[in-house]
Amino acid sequence: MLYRTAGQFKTSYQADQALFPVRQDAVLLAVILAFAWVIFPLTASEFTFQTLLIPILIYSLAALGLNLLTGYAGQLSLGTAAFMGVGAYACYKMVTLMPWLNPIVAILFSGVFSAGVGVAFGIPSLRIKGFYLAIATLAAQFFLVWLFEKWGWLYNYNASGAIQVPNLEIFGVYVAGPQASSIVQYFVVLGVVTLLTVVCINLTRGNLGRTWKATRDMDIAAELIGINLMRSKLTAFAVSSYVVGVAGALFVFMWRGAAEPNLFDIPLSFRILFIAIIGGLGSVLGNYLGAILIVGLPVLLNTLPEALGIPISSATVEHLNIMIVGSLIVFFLIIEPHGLARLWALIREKLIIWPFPH
Amino acid sequence: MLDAGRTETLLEVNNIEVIYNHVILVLKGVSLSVPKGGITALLGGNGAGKTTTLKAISNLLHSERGEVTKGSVMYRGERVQDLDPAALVKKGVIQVMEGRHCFEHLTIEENLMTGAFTRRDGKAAVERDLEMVYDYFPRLRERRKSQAGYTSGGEQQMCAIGRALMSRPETILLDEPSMGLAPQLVEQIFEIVKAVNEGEGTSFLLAEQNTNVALRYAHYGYILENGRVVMDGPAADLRENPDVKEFYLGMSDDGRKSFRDVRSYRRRKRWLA
Amino acid sequence: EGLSTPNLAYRTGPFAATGIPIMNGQADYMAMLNARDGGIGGIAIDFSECETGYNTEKGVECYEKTKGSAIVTQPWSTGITLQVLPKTNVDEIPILAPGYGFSPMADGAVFQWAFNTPLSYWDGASIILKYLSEMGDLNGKKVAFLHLDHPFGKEPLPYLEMKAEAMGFELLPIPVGLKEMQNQSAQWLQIRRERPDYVVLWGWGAMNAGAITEAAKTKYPMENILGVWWAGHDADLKLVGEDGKGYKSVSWSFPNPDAPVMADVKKYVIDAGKSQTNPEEMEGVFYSRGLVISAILAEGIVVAQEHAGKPDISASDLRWGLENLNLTEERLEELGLTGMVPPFSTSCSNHTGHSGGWILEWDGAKFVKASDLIMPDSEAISELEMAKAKEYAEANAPWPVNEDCQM
Amino acid sequence: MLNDIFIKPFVDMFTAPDFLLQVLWEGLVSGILYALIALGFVLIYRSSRIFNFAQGIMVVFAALTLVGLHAMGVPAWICVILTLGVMFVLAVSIERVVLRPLVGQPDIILFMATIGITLFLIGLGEIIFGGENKVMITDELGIPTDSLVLEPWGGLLILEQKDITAVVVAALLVVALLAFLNKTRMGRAIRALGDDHQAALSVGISLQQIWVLVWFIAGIIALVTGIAWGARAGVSFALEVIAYKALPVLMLGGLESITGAIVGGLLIGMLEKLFEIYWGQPLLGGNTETWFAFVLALIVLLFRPQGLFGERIIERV
Amino acid sequence: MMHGSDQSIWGSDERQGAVKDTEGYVTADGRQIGGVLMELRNITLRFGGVVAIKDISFDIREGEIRAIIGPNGAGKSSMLNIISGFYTPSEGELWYKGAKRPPMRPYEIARMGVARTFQNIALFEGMTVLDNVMTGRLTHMHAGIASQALWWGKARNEEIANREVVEKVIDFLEIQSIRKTPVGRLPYGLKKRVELARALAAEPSMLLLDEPMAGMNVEEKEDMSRFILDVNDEFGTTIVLIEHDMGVVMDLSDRVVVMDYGKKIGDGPPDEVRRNQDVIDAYLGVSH
Ligand SMILES: Nc1ncnc2c1ncn2[C@@H]1O[C@H](COP(=O)(O)OP(=O)(O)OP(=O)(O)O)[C@@H](O)[C@H]1O
Ligand SMILES: Nc1ncnc2c1ncn2[C@@H]1O[C@H](COP(=O)(O)OP(=O)(O)OP(=O)(O)O)[C@@H](O)[C@H]1O
Ligand SMILES: [Mg+2]
Ligand SMILES: [Mg+2]
Repeated sequence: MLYRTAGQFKTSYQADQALFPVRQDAVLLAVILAFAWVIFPLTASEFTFQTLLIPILIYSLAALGLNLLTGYAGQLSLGTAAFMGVGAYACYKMVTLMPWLNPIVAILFSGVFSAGVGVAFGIPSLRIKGFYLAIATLAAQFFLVWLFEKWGWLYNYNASGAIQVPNLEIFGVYVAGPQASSIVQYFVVLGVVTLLTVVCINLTRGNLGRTWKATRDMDIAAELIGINLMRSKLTAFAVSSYVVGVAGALFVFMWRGAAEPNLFDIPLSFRILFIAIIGGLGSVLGNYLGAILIVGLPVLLNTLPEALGIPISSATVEHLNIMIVGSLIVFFLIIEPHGLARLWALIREKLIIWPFPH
Repeated sequence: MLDAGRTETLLEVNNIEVIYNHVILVLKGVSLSVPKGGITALLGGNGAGKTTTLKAISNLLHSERGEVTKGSVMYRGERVQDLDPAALVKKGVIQVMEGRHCFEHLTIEENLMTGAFTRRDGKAAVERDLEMVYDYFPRLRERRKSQAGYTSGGEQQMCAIGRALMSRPETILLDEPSMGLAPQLVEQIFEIVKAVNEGEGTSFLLAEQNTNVALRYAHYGYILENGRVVMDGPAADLRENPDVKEFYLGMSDDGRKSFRDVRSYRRRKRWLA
Repeated sequence: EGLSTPNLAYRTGPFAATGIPIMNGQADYMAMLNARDGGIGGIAIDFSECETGYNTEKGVECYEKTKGSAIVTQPWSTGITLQVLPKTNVDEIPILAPGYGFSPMADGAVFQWAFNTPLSYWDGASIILKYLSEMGDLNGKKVAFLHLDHPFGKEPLPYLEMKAEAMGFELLPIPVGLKEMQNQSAQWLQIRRERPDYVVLWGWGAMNAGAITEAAKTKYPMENILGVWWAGHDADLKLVGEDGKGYKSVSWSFPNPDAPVMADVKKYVIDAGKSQTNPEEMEGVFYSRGLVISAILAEGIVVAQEHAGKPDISASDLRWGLENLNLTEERLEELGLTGMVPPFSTSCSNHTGHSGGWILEWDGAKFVKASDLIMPDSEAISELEMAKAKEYAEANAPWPVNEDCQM
Repeated sequence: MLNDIFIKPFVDMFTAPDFLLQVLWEGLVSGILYALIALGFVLIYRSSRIFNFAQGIMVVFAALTLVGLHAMGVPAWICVILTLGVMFVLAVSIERVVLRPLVGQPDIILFMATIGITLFLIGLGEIIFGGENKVMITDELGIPTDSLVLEPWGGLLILEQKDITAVVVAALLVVALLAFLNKTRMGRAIRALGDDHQAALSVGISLQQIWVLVWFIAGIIALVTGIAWGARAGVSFALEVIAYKALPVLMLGGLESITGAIVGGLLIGMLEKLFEIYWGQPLLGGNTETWFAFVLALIVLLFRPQGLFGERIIERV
Repeated sequence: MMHGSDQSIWGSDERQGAVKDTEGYVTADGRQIGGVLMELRNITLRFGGVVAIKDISFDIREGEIRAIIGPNGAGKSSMLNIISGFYTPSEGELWYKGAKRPPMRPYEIARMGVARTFQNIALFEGMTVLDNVMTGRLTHMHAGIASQALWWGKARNEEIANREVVEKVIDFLEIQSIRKTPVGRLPYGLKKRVELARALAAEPSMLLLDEPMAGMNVEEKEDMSRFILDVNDEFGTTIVLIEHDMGVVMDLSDRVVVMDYGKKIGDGPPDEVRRNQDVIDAYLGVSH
C-alpha cells in the first residue's frame, strides 16, 4: 500500500501547485489586473495617479519586501526605509555616473546594492533574535540615514544635500524627472511591481519559502531537520532588501522626483511595517490591501471635510487624521491580528461553506 | 467510592457548543456534571475536545479566539461563563493545562508561589502548603531553585500540578496529567490526586488519554468523541464495557495483546456518526 | 470663488510653533483684503490652507491637490520647494517662497517660475557677515555656523565658505540633527571647546529654543549669537526670557503696531472674529512677517491685473506680476505697511529683490531694531547664484531657460 | 590619521580634564533621562512582553498635561496630582480598549498596537495642547534651576541643579522598582505574566488588574521623565523623538532588566557623548549621536544576545 | 547479547560509511540486525552545575529498534539531543558509521541521514501539514534561487518529484484528510503523527523518536506502533525510541537502555531489562 503509480500524481500535483486552485480567485485576479492595466490608466486623474495609484503600488512593493523578511522568515526589521534609501541613492549614482543607462535597468539593478547592505546588517540575526534583532535593523536605519547626510559623494555634493531626479528617457519617452508624465511612470511602476510580485510568489511557495517559514516558526527545530539557518536568514535578508531597494528607487524616481536624507527616516519604516502588518504578515495579497488602507485613508480623510462642507481648519483635520489612523491600526489589529489578508480568507471560508454557519 | 447521583453537583455543563475562529465547530453540545468530592474522568481520543471542554469551563478559550456559542456552564448553580479566569480561581476552580505551562524564567519555587496568588490567608498557610507540595513531589524540592525552563518534561508537569494545589482549590481541572510521565510517576500522581481528593475533599475533572489509569482512580467517566459525549457512567461499569475495553484499554477478551501483534489497522467502530 | 492662492501651511509637527503665527498673519491679511476691498481688483481671494506638517511628502500631495485651480503655490519648507521646483516648470505655476527656498532661485532666467522675495538665505548670511565686520575685522576670527542638518540649514554654506576664504575668518559648521534639536549639549560642548568669536544660528522650530537655552547654560555671551530670520521668533526667546538678552537675529520684516494695516486687520478680521491669532502673537515678528508675505503676493496680483487688463488673472499673469514688483517706500506707505518691510523691486533676472534687512535684538521681552537697514553685497552673491543656477539647470537638462531675459 | 584616532583624543582628554568631566556629566545626565524612559519600557515588557513604543509619547503627554493644567491657573502640586489621575485614566483605557482584546497575540502585533496608541496620543495631544513649545514649571515645583559652577584644576565645570535633582530622583525610582518587582507578590505575578499569559490566567492572576497597575506605574515614570526633560529642553512634541534613544538602552541592558535599563542608559549616555566630542566631531562631521548608541548596542548584543542583564534565552527541544 | 560491552574494537575503523561489524544478531521475531551504526563512548553532559548525563556508553546497530527508558529527568532527551547534535557532550566521543564524528552543526548531522521528532512537539505552526512534511525533504532539494524565482526547470521538477515522496508518506501515515490544514489547529495526537511524517519524509537512515506516543490513547498507540514497525522493516530504518509506556517499549524494542539520573543502570533485550532489579526500583515501580 506504500506505492502508487507515479503517473497519476504528476498532473494532479501540477494542478495542485497551480497558483489558483479555486477558479473564482483566478477570475478575481483577472478583474483586478484589467483594472490596473486598462481601466485606471484610462480614467484616473493626475491627482489620483500622484496621490493614490503610484504611491499605493510602490508602498505595496516595499511592504512586500519587508513581509518576506518579517512575515515569512520571521526576522523583525525596523530599518526598511534605510534600505529603500540605499536603493534610491544607488540608482541616483548610477544614472548620474552613466547617463546612457536605461533607467528601468538602473532601477532593477539598484536593488542589488540594498541587498548587499541588507545582508551585511543581517549577519547579526544569526545570533540575535526577536526584538533584540530589531536593534540591528535600527542601527542600519539611523546609521545609513546619517551616511546619506554626511557622504557628499552620494548626492554629488550639491548644496541642499538632497538628490534631484534628472529627466530620463527611454526611446524618447520621459520616464523619470519633471518632464515625465504620470501615466508613463504609472505603467513603469506597475510593470516592475507586477514582475517582482510574481517572483516573490514563486519564491514563497517554493523550497526557499518553506525554509524561511520553518526558520520563522521554530528555528531550533528547523536547524535540527537540516536547514542551514545562516543561509536561510541571509537569503531572506538579501531578497527582502533587494525588493525594498527597488521599491526605494521607484519611490524617488517614479514618484517623489527628489529626496532629502531624512525622507528615509524611521517614520517611513514604521509606515511600511504598518502596511505589512495590517495587510497580514506572511501574505502577499495583504501588502496591497494594507497599502490601499494606509495610503488611501489619509487622502480620503483630507478630502472628506471639504466634500461634506464641514468648516474645520486643515490643521485640525490633520490632527484628527493622525488620531483616526492610529485608532484604525488598533481596530484592525483587534478584529483580525493576522491582517486584512486573513480577514479576506475568513470571508472566503464562510462563503464556501455558505449557507451553513459552520 | 461515591458517584454523581448521591451528592450535590458542583460543576454543571449544559450542552455547550464551542467554535474557534468563528468557523471551526469543535464541541457539538457537551453536557457533564462534576459532583462535590468526586473524581470525574473525561476520556476520548485525540481531538475529541477534552481540552476544549476544560478551557470552556475555565474561560481560557478567549485568548485562543474560541468562544462558547451555545449552552451554559454553572458552578454551584450560578452561571460562570462570563467571569474572567481569575474570578473563577477565586471561586475555587483551577485548571492545570495540557502540556507544560510553567513560567520558564521563574524558579520552580517561584512557580509554585504564583499558584497562591489569589490566596489571602497569610504567609504561614502558604508556606505550609508549599511544604505539602514538596512532600508530594520530592523531585521538585531538589530543583526548587532552578529555572523551570531548564527542568525536564516530567519535572515541569509536576510543577504545574503542584502550582495548582497551591491555590487550595475546591475543584481542579486536570488536563492529561499523565502525559510524558514515567509509569511509577503516573501512579504516584494519581495517588496524589486520590489523596488530595480524599484528604482535602477537592473534586477533580480530569481529561485523560491513559484510560487505564484514569478509570482505576475516577468515580465517574464521560467518553467524548469528536465533540460529543458518546457514553458515560460509573467508572466501574465503563471498565467492563466491551467497546471501552477494546478501544480504550487495549484489551481483547483474551487479556492484553502485544503492540507487535496488531497487524491490521482496525477501522474503529464509532458509536454514532 | 475668486483667485485661488492656496498655502501649504504647517500648523502641526515639530515646526508648528514657528508655523502657526506666520500662517495666521498670511491668512489675516488676505481676509482683511476680502473684507475691506472685497478682494483685489474686485475679485475675492480664495486663500485656503493645505496642511503639510512640514512634511515633504504631504507637501507634494497638497501641491498636486491644489494645482488645478491655483495661480500660485506657497510650499513653505525648502524640502517641498526643491521638490515642486521642477514640476512648476511643467505645470506653469509660480512658486512664492518669501525668505526661504533655494537661493539661486534669484536667477529668474533659469528659475522662471520661482520667487524668493525679498531676501534669499545667501543675502541673509551676507548681511550677518557685514554686521559682524562692522563690529570689527573678521580676519583671523572664528565663526561657528550652528545649523539644522537639513536642506534649509545647509543652504547658506556655499556662500559662507566662499566668504570665509575672502574675509579670512575660520568657518566652523556645526550641524544639529533633526533628532538633536532639543538636546544640543554635544554641539554646545563643541562650541565651548572651540571658543568661536561668534555663533551664527541657522535654526528652526524647536532647535532655536534648544540652542538659546544651551547657550545660556554654557554661559556663552548672547550678544555674540546671530540668527537667521527664522531664528528670531518671539515665542522661542520668551522661553529663556532674561537669559536671552542681547541675542540678535537678522530680519526683513518688523512688527509695527502703529502701521495702518494693523489697524485694518484688527478692524476687519480680529474684531470680526475671523482670525485664529491672539494679541500677544500679533505683536511678534512672525505674525507681521506673515502679513508682509501676503502683502507681497497681493501686490503681485495687483501688478498682474493691471498688465493683463482683467481682474481674473491666470498663473502666468501672476508670474509676470511677481517679476515686475516695485515696492517703493511710497507704495509701502499706500499699502499701510510702513516700516514693516524694506522697499524692493524684482525683474525677470532678479526674482529675489535683495531688499536689505535689519538686525533685531532681544531685550528680554521683545525684539528691537539694533541696526539700520543693511544691504547684502549683491555682486558676490549674484555670481554664485548664476553659477549654481547653471549647475542646477545642467543637472536637470533639458531645463527651459528664459532666453529673452537680459540683465 | 591613526594619530587622530588613537592618540589625539586622549591627549585632549588629559590636557583639559575639566572639559572631560563636563562631557561625562552631560553624558550622565542624558543617560539618566534615556534610562528613565527605558524603565517604563522594561516594566511593561516584564509584565506582558509588550514592547511599549508609546512610552515616549506618554512622557510628552504627561509633561504637556502638567504644564497645560498649570497654564489654566491650577497650583503646581495639584497639577501633579491631577496629571497622575490623567495617567491612571490613560492606563485603564489602554488596558480596556487595546490590550484586553489583544491578549495572547504575537509580540509584534502588540508592538504595532502601541505604535497605534502613539499616533492617537500625538493627534489628541496636538488638538488639546497645540503645537507650540512650552516651558516646564520648574520653580513652581520647587526644582532648583540655577547652576553651581566648580573650578577643578582651575578649569570650569557647570552642573545644573535641576540635572542633579533628576539624577537623584531617578536613583530613588530604580531602587523602589527593584524592590517592588523582586520582593512582592505582585512583582512575581508581573514576571509570571510575562512568561506565559495562559498559565498566568489559569492560576488566577488577573491580567486586567496587573496591566492597569503596570501601565499606571509606567505613567508615573513618564511624568517624572517629562518633568526632567522638560526642565532641560522645554516641552513639545519634538521631545518624542528622544524615545528612540531608549531602544538601544533597553537592548544593551536587556529588555527585562531594571538594572540593565539604568546601566545601559548611563553607558550609552556617556559613551555617545565621549565619542561625539572626541571622535565624531573632529573626524566624522558630527551628529554621530544619532546612531552611535544603536551600533554600540548591536556590538554588545553580538557577544551577549540577551543584553548585559537580560534573562538568558532558554532554548530547549 | 554480549555485544554491548566490546563494541569499541570495531568502532576504531576510520573508513567513512563502512560498517565493518557484519556480525549483528537475530531478533526474537527473526529479523537480522546489522552491525554498529552509531556508538556513544563515555558521554558526559553538564549544564553549569547540573550533570544531566554521567559517563554513558552504548551502541546502536543498523536496523534495530533501540529504546531508551528512565524516569523523568534521567537525561533521555538530552541523550537524543546529543545524537542529533543539538547539545555537544562535555566529554566523550560519538562514532557514526565507523568514524569518529567531529563537532558539527545540527543541520549537517541531519543531512547525514539522522531525523528526529520532539518531546514537546516542534512543528512549524504557521504552515500546513503538507508544507511541514515537505520541509522534511529540504535536504533532498537543491534548485537554485533563480530557477525557483521563475518557477521553472529544476525547481519545478524537484517540487513535483519530492511531492510524490511526501504524498507516499502522507498516506502511509493516513493523514491525507488534513493535508491542507494549518498544523496549529490540529489536536495533539495528530501533531505527533505529522511530526513523524516530517521525519520520515527525509528518508533517514536513523530515526530518533522522543516520546512519540505521549498523550495518546491505546488505539492511537497501536496505530503509531504499527507505523514504527512498518518503517523499520519497510526501509530498514534504525530507530531510537524514548517512551514511557512500558507495554510499547517492551513489545517494540530489540534492545533497551535504562537511564537513571544521568547514569546507565541497564542495557539489554526487553525481558532481561524487565527482570533487572535496579530498573524495577528506579523506574518501573510495579513490575509489568
Ligand atoms: N486554537 C484552535 N483553533 C482551531 N481549532 C482548534 C484550536 N484548538 C483546538 N482546535 C480543534 O479542536 C479539536 C479538539 O481539540 P482538543 O485539544 O480539545 O482535543 P483533545 O481532546 O484535547 O485532544 P488531545 O487529547 O490530543 O489533547 C481539535 O480537532 C482541534 O483541531
Ligand atoms: N538546556 C538545559 N539547561 C540546563 N539543564 C538542562 C537542559 N536540558 C536538560 N537539562 C536538565 O537535564 C536533566 C535531563 O533532562 P532531560 O530532558 O534529558 O530529561 P528526560 O529524561 O528527557 O526527562 P523526561 O522523560 O521528563 O523528558 C533534567 O534535570 C534537566 O533539568
Ligand atoms: Mg487535550
Ligand atoms: Mg525528555
